[in-house]
Amino acid sequence: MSNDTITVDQLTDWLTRFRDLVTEQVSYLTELDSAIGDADHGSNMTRGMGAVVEKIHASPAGTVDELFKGAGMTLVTSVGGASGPLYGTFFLRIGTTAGPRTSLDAPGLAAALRAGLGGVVARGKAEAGDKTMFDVLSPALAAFDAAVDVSSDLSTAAHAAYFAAQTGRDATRALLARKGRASYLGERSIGHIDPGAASTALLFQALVETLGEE
Amino acid sequence: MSNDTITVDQLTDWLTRFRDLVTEQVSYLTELDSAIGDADHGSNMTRGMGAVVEKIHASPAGTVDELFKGAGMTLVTSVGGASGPLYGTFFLRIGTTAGPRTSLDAPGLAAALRAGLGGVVARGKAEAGDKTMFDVLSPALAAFDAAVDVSSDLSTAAHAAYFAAQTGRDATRALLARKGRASYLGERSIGHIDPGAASTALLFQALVETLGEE
Amino acid sequence: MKVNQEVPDMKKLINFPETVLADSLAGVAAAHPGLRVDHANRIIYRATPKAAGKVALLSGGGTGHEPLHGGFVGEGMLDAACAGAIFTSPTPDQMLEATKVVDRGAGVLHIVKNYTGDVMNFEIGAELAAAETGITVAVVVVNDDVAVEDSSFTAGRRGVGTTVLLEKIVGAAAEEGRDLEAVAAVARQVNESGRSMGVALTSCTVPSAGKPTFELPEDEMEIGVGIHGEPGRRRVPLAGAAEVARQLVEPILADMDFTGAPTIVMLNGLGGTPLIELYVMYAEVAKLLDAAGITVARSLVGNYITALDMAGCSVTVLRADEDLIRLWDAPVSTTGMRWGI
Amino acid sequence: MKVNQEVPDMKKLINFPETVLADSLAGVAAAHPGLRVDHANRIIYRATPKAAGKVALLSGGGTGHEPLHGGFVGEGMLDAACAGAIFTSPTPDQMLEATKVVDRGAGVLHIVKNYTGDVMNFEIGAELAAAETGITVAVVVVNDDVAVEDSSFTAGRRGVGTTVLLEKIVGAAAEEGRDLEAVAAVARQVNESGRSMGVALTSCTVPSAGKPTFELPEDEMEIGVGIHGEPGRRRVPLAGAAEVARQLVEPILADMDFTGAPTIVMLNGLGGTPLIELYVMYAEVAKLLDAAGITVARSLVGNYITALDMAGCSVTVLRADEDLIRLWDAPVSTTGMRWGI
Ligand SMILES: Nc1ncnc2c1ncn2[C@@H]1O[C@H](COP(=O)(O)OP(=O)(O)O)[C@@H](O)[C@H]1O
Ligand SMILES: Nc1ncnc2c1ncn2[C@@H]1O[C@H](COP(=O)(O)OP(=O)(O)O)[C@@H](O)[C@H]1O
Ligand SMILES: [Mg+2]
Ligand SMILES: [Mg+2]
Ligand SMILES: [Mg+2]
Ligand SMILES: [Mg+2]
Repeated sequence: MSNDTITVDQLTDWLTRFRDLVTEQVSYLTELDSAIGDADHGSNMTRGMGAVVEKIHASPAGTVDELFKGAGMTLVTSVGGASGPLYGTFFLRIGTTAGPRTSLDAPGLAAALRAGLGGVVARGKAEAGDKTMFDVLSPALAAFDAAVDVSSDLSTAAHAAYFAAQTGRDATRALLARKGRASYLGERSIGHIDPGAASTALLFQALVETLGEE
Repeated sequence: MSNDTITVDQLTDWLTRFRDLVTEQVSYLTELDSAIGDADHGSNMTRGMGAVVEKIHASPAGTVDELFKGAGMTLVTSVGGASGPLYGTFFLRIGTTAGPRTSLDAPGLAAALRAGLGGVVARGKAEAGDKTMFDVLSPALAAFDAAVDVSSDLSTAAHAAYFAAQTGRDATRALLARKGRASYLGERSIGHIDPGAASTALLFQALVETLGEE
Repeated sequence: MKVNQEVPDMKKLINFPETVLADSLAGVAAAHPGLRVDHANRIIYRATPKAAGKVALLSGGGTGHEPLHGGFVGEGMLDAACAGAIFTSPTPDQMLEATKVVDRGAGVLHIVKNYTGDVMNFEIGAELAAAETGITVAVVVVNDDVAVEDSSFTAGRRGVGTTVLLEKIVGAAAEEGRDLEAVAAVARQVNESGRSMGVALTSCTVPSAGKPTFELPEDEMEIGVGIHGEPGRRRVPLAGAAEVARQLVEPILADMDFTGAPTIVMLNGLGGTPLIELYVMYAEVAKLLDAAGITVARSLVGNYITALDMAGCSVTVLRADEDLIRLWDAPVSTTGMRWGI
Repeated sequence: MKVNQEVPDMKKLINFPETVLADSLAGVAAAHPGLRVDHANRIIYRATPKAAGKVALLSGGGTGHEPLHGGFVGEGMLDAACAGAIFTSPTPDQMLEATKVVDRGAGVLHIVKNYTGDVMNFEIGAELAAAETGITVAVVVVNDDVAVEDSSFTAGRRGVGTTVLLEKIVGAAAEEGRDLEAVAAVARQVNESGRSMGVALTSCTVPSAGKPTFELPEDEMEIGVGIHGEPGRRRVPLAGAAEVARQLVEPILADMDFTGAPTIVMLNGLGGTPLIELYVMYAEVAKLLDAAGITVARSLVGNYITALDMAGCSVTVLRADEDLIRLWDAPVSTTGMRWGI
């Protein structure tokens, strides 16, 4: 099976799989948020991605931008909190960057994801080491880009990104939070994985599982 | 040592000893009140008898009526709750009945105690089996009277009263409360000793300990 | 009980169990210039007494039910409230003193919740007032709790939520200038027309006891509790708001007919339950009353008569009429209830 | 989470964790005819909009802080409040919709507590309002919590107690007819002049989480908590009220000079602490402020900005001036704060 492009249906599967993963891990995400936040990241992501998938099922998207703009808007209008605008903007920018295509190749997805990250930074002003989802997104996309530079296989890139995402997620444990709720804890934020970092790692796990083996 | 009369000093010791006993047993009394009341009988009795003894120490009583009227008034004005007026009236009536004497013989104390019980009934309208302090006072005074009929020894009478008091106290366990807070529990009041019955048993224990061996 | 350092044994914002009442009265005095606190006698008065010739209202009871009663002292409601130790009736000398101070020449109504201790202490207070002063005292004993069977062989029903509505309505009647007999009649009418029922999800902790009055397993609740942390009538499995509402409203409606008249409904928190849950409960209660054909003319949702930190709530329904609704709407300015001024 | 029967997993008066917000809004609507609830958009409005030509005030935030913000909608205070999921900011479409509805032609002030989520969602809401309507929106972000270090490299300080005082004072300024710029200026002044600090004796339980956010041993408390059940700055041994007051007041006074001006002080309960303890705390706080030479002109003791069922309290001190005191005293008629009307 060729993995040089990813279709709207596959991208839909990606979002659906992400929904499944945050739902399965709802307690884990909330547990992480209990330690350094307000104990709602699991329910926020589950509610948001639940609404996204419900909307896609009601009216399946024909193009990549339709899919991601829809997903982004749904997150923005159904989640609230910090994760709503951040994930929402991430998906919205993916949509606008990808445009009305029906599939993306590896460089196309890489560009769209990078635009998404740009949206997250524009909204949240996070920098590397602030202990946020940025600390997963940024290394994951760097790994994705590096893989795309040497191969057109999306599955390879996704695996590379997921690997970097897991490393990035685990690395947030040692960080002192400077953004988001965890920043209120000061030194006490150290020693806990950031919940948004954990959900973002699930996003790349979902991509890997959607694309299948390399 | 003759025990045919009890002096004001001994009566003062009785009240002091009662203060000591309710203070030692404060948790026990409150525990009983937690089960079927509002968890304050221990602190009510301790506060009240503490005030009584403090007042006696500040200005020792010369006569029996002075002693018990003072004690009664102090209880009425320092306890509140149900036990304040009930114990207060009990002591007040003892005082008025005993009059300005400096000691009481057995029949004299018996009469005073009986008047005290009359005051409790006048205030609280309790009947036998209602699961209140009446169910200790009433059999205890009956035993006291019976002992006084055959002997002038106060210590004997006190022992008889205390024995009946303990029996009366323990018998409240099986009763369904019809007066006081425990009555709100209906059937659930069964199986617990009444806190006021327990403190009244301590009153007779204090009398026994004050008078010494028969 | 640690007496040498100010470290409480329990999760309470207090200094020592013995000083809770005095310390809280100090807070009331510091926070509310509209109130005057007699610390020695533990009485809360209006800073500005009502006009001469008007009936005065005196209530009081054990501490731990805040805002009741001190929070209901002020224009349009009580003239004074006597505070007892926690869950313990105040003493007769307090009632005597307060009666003397609040009387404006038209007599004083004592509002007493039906607990043996409260009834006896107020009774002695009234006896002392009769013996020592020329002040006419009338008494109303509130006994509205349907969880307890009404019987002349027992202590009877407890006074709970209706007390709040009564103090507001009767306060307005006194403020209007009605005489003592008329004011007492309104008080009796309100008492006879109000019914309450409560539920506890947790016990409360009496500071001097230092631990919860009863232990309630995680999956159970007590139905038919009062406001003193005493266990309720029965222990039942924990249920959702709709079912809890049903268990509270049904015995109230079974006890009295509330149809065909405007009602005033209070959804009251017992101290440890946050407002959001009280609103969830009120929604369910309103649905049940509506389904039973009962018209809710006025409502109150919040913590009005509490049991320290107990989690739970109570429902009170009062069968009103035009006069009572008008009195309810009259201006009131207390720390616990305020509108119109 | 049991979804087939209405049996909660925790000691809360709710139906299902998912329906708490909707159910509580139903209760608000049923209890308060003076409010209009848009259930679809989860917005609480005044039933009677203010006069045309006056600036409108919009706030909102996660649910679980009741009475904030919905309880502060009404004459003299907010025009509308957007309700988010529990502890979760509302969404921009809610802010857009509410902004459109409340605008009376003089613009709308958005009152936002400084949390990343709230700031971003209100920001998008304002962007949408700018793009889709001609309504002028001004924004004030409240960040008064001295428990958090102020820094431009972090999310900065949280918005807590000062929000309550701000909504009251700025509401009065809007009601007076001041224009948007002037109203926003008052809002900024209040924010810059208010400081808060909180303590938790217990965690709260988020319904969807089903268990306490953190575990606190019986002999410890969390100092420097916010209003979302997040752990505080440090865990310290449980202390008596006097010592707790010191730990709250000292950092506030260290952060700003409150002498030489009238202050408004709030002793706020976090939801699970009964009023009696708040008064005990207020007495201690008043003593400390007095000793520091600070004049308390007005005070507020009660549950105003809460964290579900958390036991604990917070202190807010606002350095006021004649204008702010006058605005504070102006009539207000909301379910959470009412006087003068
Ligand atoms: N400024 C920011 N930039 C990027 N990510 C952020 C920022 N602030 C918070 N986040 C992310 O959002 C996550 C929290 O999301 P969530 O719990 O759903 O929202 P909230 O904090 O409003 O409760 C954090 O774990 C973090 O990864
Ligand atoms: N009507 C009554 N007659 C006699 N004793 C009573 C009556 N009501 C209550 N008591 C006694 O008072 C005791 C409770 O006292 P206490 O706990 O101090 O007061 P309260 O019930 O007001 O909290 C009961 O255990 C009972 O023995
Ligand atoms: Mg969160
Ligand atoms: Mg008791
Ligand atoms: Mg008591
Ligand atoms: Mg949140």
